[in-house]
Amino acid sequence: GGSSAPTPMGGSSSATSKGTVNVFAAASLQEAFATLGKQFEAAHPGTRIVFNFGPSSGLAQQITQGSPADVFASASTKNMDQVVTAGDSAQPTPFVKNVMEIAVPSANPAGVTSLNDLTRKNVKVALCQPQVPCGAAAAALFQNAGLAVQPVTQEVDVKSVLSKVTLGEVDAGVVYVTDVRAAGDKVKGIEIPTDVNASTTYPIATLTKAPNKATAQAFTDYVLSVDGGKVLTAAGFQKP
Amino acid sequence: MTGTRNASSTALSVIGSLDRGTFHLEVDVRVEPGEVLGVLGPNGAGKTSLLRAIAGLTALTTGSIRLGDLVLDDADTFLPPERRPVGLVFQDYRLFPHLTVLDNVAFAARSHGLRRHPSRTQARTWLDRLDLSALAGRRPDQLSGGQAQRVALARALAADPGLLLLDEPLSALDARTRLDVRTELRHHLGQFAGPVLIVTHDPLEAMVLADRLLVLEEGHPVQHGSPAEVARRPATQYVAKLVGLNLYTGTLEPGRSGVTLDAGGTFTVPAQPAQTGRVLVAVRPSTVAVHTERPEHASPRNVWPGTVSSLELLADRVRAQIDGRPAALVDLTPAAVADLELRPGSEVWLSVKATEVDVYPDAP
Amino acid sequence: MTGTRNASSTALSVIGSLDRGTFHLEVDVRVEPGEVLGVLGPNGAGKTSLLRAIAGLTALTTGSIRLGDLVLDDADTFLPPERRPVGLVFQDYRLFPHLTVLDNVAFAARSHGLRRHPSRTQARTWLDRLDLSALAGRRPDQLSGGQAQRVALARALAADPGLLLLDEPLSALDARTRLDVRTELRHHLGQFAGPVLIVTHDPLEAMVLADRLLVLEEGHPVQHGSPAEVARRPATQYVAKLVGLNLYTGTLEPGRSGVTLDAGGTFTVPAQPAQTGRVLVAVRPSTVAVHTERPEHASPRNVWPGTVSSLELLADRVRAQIDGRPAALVDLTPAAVADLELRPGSEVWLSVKATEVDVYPDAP
Amino acid sequence: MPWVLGVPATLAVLFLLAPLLGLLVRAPWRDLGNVLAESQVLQALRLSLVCASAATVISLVLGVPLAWVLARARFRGLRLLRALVTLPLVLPPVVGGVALLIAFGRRGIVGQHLDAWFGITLPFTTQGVIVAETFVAMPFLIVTVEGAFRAADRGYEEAAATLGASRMTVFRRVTLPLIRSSLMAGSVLCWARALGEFGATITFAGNFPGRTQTMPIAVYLALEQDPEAAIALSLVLLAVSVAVLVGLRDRWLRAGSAP
Amino acid sequence: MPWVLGVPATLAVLFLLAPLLGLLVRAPWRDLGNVLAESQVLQALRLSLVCASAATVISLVLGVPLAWVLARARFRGLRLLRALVTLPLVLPPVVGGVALLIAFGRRGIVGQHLDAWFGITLPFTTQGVIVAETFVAMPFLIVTVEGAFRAADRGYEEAAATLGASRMTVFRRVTLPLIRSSLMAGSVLCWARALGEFGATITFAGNFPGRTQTMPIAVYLALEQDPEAAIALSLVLLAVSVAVLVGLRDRWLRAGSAP
Ligand SMILES: Nc1ncnc2c1ncn2[C@@H]1O[C@H](COP(=O)(O)OP(=O)(O)OP(=O)(O)O)[C@@H](O)[C@H]1O
Ligand SMILES: Nc1ncnc2c1ncn2[C@@H]1O[C@H](COP(=O)(O)OP(=O)(O)OP(=O)(O)O)[C@@H](O)[C@H]1O
Ligand SMILES: [Mg+2]
Ligand SMILES: [Mg+2]
Repeated sequence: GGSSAPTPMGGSSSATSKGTVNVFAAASLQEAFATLGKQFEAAHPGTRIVFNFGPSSGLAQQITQGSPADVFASASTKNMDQVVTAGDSAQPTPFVKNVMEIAVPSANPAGVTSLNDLTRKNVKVALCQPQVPCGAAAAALFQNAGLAVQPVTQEVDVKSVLSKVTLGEVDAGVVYVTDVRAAGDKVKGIEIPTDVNASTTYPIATLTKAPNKATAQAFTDYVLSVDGGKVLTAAGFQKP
Repeated sequence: MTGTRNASSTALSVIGSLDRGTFHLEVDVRVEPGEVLGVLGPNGAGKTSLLRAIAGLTALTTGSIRLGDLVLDDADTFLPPERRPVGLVFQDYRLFPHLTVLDNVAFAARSHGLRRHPSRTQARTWLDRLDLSALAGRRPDQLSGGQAQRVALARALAADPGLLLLDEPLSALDARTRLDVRTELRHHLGQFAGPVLIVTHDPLEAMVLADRLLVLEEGHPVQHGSPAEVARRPATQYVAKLVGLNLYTGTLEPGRSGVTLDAGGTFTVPAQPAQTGRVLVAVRPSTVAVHTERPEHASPRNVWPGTVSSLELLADRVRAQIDGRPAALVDLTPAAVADLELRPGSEVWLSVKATEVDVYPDAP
Repeated sequence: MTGTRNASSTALSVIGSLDRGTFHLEVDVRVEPGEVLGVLGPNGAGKTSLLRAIAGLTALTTGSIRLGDLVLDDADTFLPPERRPVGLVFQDYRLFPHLTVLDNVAFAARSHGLRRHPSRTQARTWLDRLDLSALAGRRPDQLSGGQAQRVALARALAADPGLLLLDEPLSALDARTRLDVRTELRHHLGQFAGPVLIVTHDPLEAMVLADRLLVLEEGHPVQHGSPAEVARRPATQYVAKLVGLNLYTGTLEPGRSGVTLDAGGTFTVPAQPAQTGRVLVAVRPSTVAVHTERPEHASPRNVWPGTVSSLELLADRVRAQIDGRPAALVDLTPAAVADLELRPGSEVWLSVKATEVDVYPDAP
Repeated sequence: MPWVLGVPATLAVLFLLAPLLGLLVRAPWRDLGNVLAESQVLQALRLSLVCASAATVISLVLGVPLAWVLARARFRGLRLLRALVTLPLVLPPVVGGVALLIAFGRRGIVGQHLDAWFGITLPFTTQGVIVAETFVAMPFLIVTVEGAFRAADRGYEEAAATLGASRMTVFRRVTLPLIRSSLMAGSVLCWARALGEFGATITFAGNFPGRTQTMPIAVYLALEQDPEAAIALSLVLLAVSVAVLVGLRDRWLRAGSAP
Repeated sequence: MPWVLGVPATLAVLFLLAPLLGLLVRAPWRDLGNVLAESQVLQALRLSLVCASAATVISLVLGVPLAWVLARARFRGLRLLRALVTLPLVLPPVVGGVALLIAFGRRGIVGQHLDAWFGITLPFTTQGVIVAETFVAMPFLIVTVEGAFRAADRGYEEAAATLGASRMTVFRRVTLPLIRSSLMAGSVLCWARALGEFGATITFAGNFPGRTQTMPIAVYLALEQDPEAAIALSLVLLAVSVAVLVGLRDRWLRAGSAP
């Protein structure tokens, strides 16, 4: 595989940019990618970006089982690696990273103000399971900070952590910045100092067997471009 | 457990009406404790409906059902079936398909809280009594029709009810078993302190088992009385057929000793009866004589011609159906049929003595 | 559609055995086209089982069932019920609960591919014939017992089968309807080209409807013959009870005109019959005379003492059960009972003329 | 009504309805209009109804005969087969989706032949959604109907056979009508399960608006963005299914008044 | 067997079993030992079986009476109630979990009182898992059993009443045994659905090994890590449930030979 002719940013469409591109993207990219898709279609008339949003693991399964995907944007390197191992992708590129934040219910009943508060006995904390990216990141940042936090639950994904916080079932949870932003005023975010904070990296790749490889690569490049970066940053993502 | 339910050996009275779909039943009947009321009537007359009302399976539309002082059903009260001291043998048996014969019979005792073992012991004595012990372990789908019916009877009797309702309890039994069970039933009914209603289509059975008969037709009682009365003076054609009599309707005019029959012809009757007007005339088939020629000088006052329409060999006699005015059923010996060379189509003369003719007023 | 199934108006033959649980049935019977075989027997004798085997609902264990040349069941073949030209009226009716009466009767025609409308028209004529038209729109749970039975009969007849099996088809009918339906049935059976088997517990019905009778007891045929033969010379106590005869077993020794009864006593019999050895002795209840004192100079040669154990009023006579050696049933007129002042416990003498006694060999 | 039945019945109702009430209370009633106005929602709703109904029809066509066989046939391995058929119930839906991909995916055991011979590919198509929903929901129908076949009174079938009805006619005109109420119950379970199906569908058929995005998937995506919108969407789904169930089911049940 | 039934029945079997076969083919048989050796797996399996069984028992205790009421009682709103009870079937499981939190969570409508008055908190506890599974699975039991109650022959109940059996006795000794096979079917559906339940459980009860981590959750986590291990885990779950179903169900069905 490998990238073919680089596509010019914006401007006129290249001869190769047309047809439909199937983009398999992690559900957390939904809003940002929808915007990117519209922008790309506008810039390249005759192209159509079709998204298949879902859990990264499920998308990876679909791809390795032969689904006609052109681009895969994963929320974890692990799922991307599964696709690489299966020979469906050669060169994934990290395109954003997502850092962690403490989320507390807007009333903040336990009065959590810092990372240290999470170790208090009467503070119920929800984390992600260490096997999933957000859990790995949380484990890393607690290690960086030298804290031992005993959660009441290890959720399978970050949304579950967030809904526990939203509904007040727990007093605090460790989630991505993007999630706090998306949840609006129902939760309050408490920033984690950059020196201890951890992140997860989102890789993107054009797939080896992409039916519409040229346009697919054009979209991947667009995501990696400056314009694409703006959209992603607006959603709370950080540069990798 | 026994003895508690049938404490009330008091009279049953049912007055009122009920409706099932378009069918309407009116009744007014009283059954004394220890009395057996036979309920007769054509199919669809409402016999089963009456029993259902007494058992509490169908509510009366109007009226009341009482057992002594206990109100089972009236405008204010409706005692549910399980609280009525009633035993009912269903026309279609309704044995519990998931229970063995033994447990079917033990069901009532179990329902009243008796433990498994004693209730089964008690059920066994009932099975013994009705000669069903060999079937104790069978399930209902492994029984023949007659066996199932006997089990249903045992199940109802074993409940030791204060009031017994039997809906054609012997119809599926073979002749011999029927005699045995009838004897057992009569024996049991004799000892039974409460009122009993028994529905049957077998006139003999009704005569043997019942103290009094109630005849229903189309939801209305049409006759009511002792078996002998009903047998002697049937009120309707249905009852007459049932007891095997010829019945004619007619008019008796004052000052005359002859009844003008609606079906044609006139009957001379014995002494001038008290009443005049609409009457019924009953004639026993065995009292009708058949002649191949007009009996000129014979004593019978009632003589009329007819045509044999059919002959039927019964056990020890031949029943001839004679068309004429009026038509009649006649019982003959096989020898007589041979002597007279009767066959369908034969022209005959019938005669009956005035003294053999029973005349009585037609109920309104 | 009609006419196709009953094409084979040929004889039915059933030879073989079948097993249901612990019950074992042996049969060897042939029914000619147009012939009506009445099947009698006590409850659990295997009557329903026989019909089930013929209908294909139970397979024979050994033997074969043939309808003319058509093998219904043998070692190699088993024709499933739907391919047998058989109509069966079940003892428990089995009307389809989800269909109206009309559609129940139209079922067979519909199954043979007739469209809804013509099949209903055809069904209506059957309902008319059995006087059921008023019930056409009802569902089975809205019928009385007798109505349901009549519908079941109509349903089987409407299938226009080549072979008709009727399992107590009239048991739930009231006396009058029974006569009507019996007449209709006899009429239909008269026109019916194929063999017919009819199970009944009513001896009268058997006599009226059947050309020949087969009596089963405990899974074995015990008697077989014309109604008159069976009625005159019953082979077993069951049959004797059924036809209302006294039956005694005994031994006839060569050179003597008296039968030594197993139940005690000796009977003088008419002319010396040809055979000797084990014999059956049949005595009609109406031929037994009752005396309150020993009839010294009377002609009857058979005189013995007894005790009245019960009296039962039948329609026009009284049936007395007399204990003695042998015991006997005796039919009397009510007048005679009154004259002799009979009541249970009365000591009496019985007599019967030698000419009224029927002696015949006991089948092995 | 005996209290021994009334009390637990009431508890059951309270237990089942409390969470639904909760949803009603928390629902963003003011936003409901906006949520519904999104064309994608109506599209997803339509797709959900169509696919769930198609899955139910397929389940009826294939599952009822299988239930009959499981209830009536006698052969070795029947007990095992009966248990195997219930497995899709136990399989976590996502794994069910993976299994479907392995079997019917483009490179799947069966799927590769479907593709090569007939040019049929199931994943990421509306047919794929129907396949996934059928896989998950059919066992509910089978198990329910099998229980009913097992309990049905065989006497009526015998009667029908003596009236000359072939096995098929007996099945169609007698057996099926006799178990009508269980057939209805099974269909309701099957339809409802298919309507709510999420895991297997998203794994096998993906999430393409208008093609494979059913309501539950739309709800899942909404949950990522805006949980309240997800509640609103769920309520829409519930309302529609109540309407369908009340309307359809009672009509059916009344059509042939209970035996 | 008529082919009109045999053919679709065979198709149904093939359709349902192909994906399971697929799983078997792709399963990492060599690693199976390792996967099973992990203590967490056995823990999760035990927890799954315990919770699914508990949910089934609760569903029987509460759901069977409710089914009876729905089938037999006559009151206004019955039709609506009947439809409402089936809603948890339609609700996407995750939303179901959210609804449960709103109702029975720490701050939930009912939950806050449970907490304040009895000190009971359900989320993040094993009891919470059972509640979530019951909520999702009970409707299956209710719908199945209701259909059977509706079809049962009332004649036997009448007979029992005339023998003096109270409503309760009739229910226990006549009605329930008569619908035995549908009761069994409903229980199997309920148990299997509870065993496979994932979405509502994870949302309401969370995931904590040994306390709330059931097999489906373990499978889901394994999917993130190592899809083959997930398949292995699923197979373990399937094997155990086949064993339970074959063992238990046929014993029950044989106990009281079919009517
Ligand atoms: N559920 C019902 N709906 C409508 N009509 C009914 C219903 N049940 C019974 N009937 C009708 O009521 C009438 C009386 O029925 P019932 O069962 O009392 O008759 P019966 O005297 O017992 O007759 P049989 O001797 O045939 O058993 C019949 O005409 C019957 O068709
Ligand atoms: N499924 C079965 N399993 C075991 N025994 C059975 C089964 N079905 C019938 N039997 C027995 O077989 C015998 C014959 O039954 P069948 O129904 O043929 O009797 P029947 O002559 O029709 O009697 P009835 O006059 O009472 O109807 C009975 O003793 C019955 O208990
Ligand atoms: Mg009746
Ligand atoms: Mg029989």
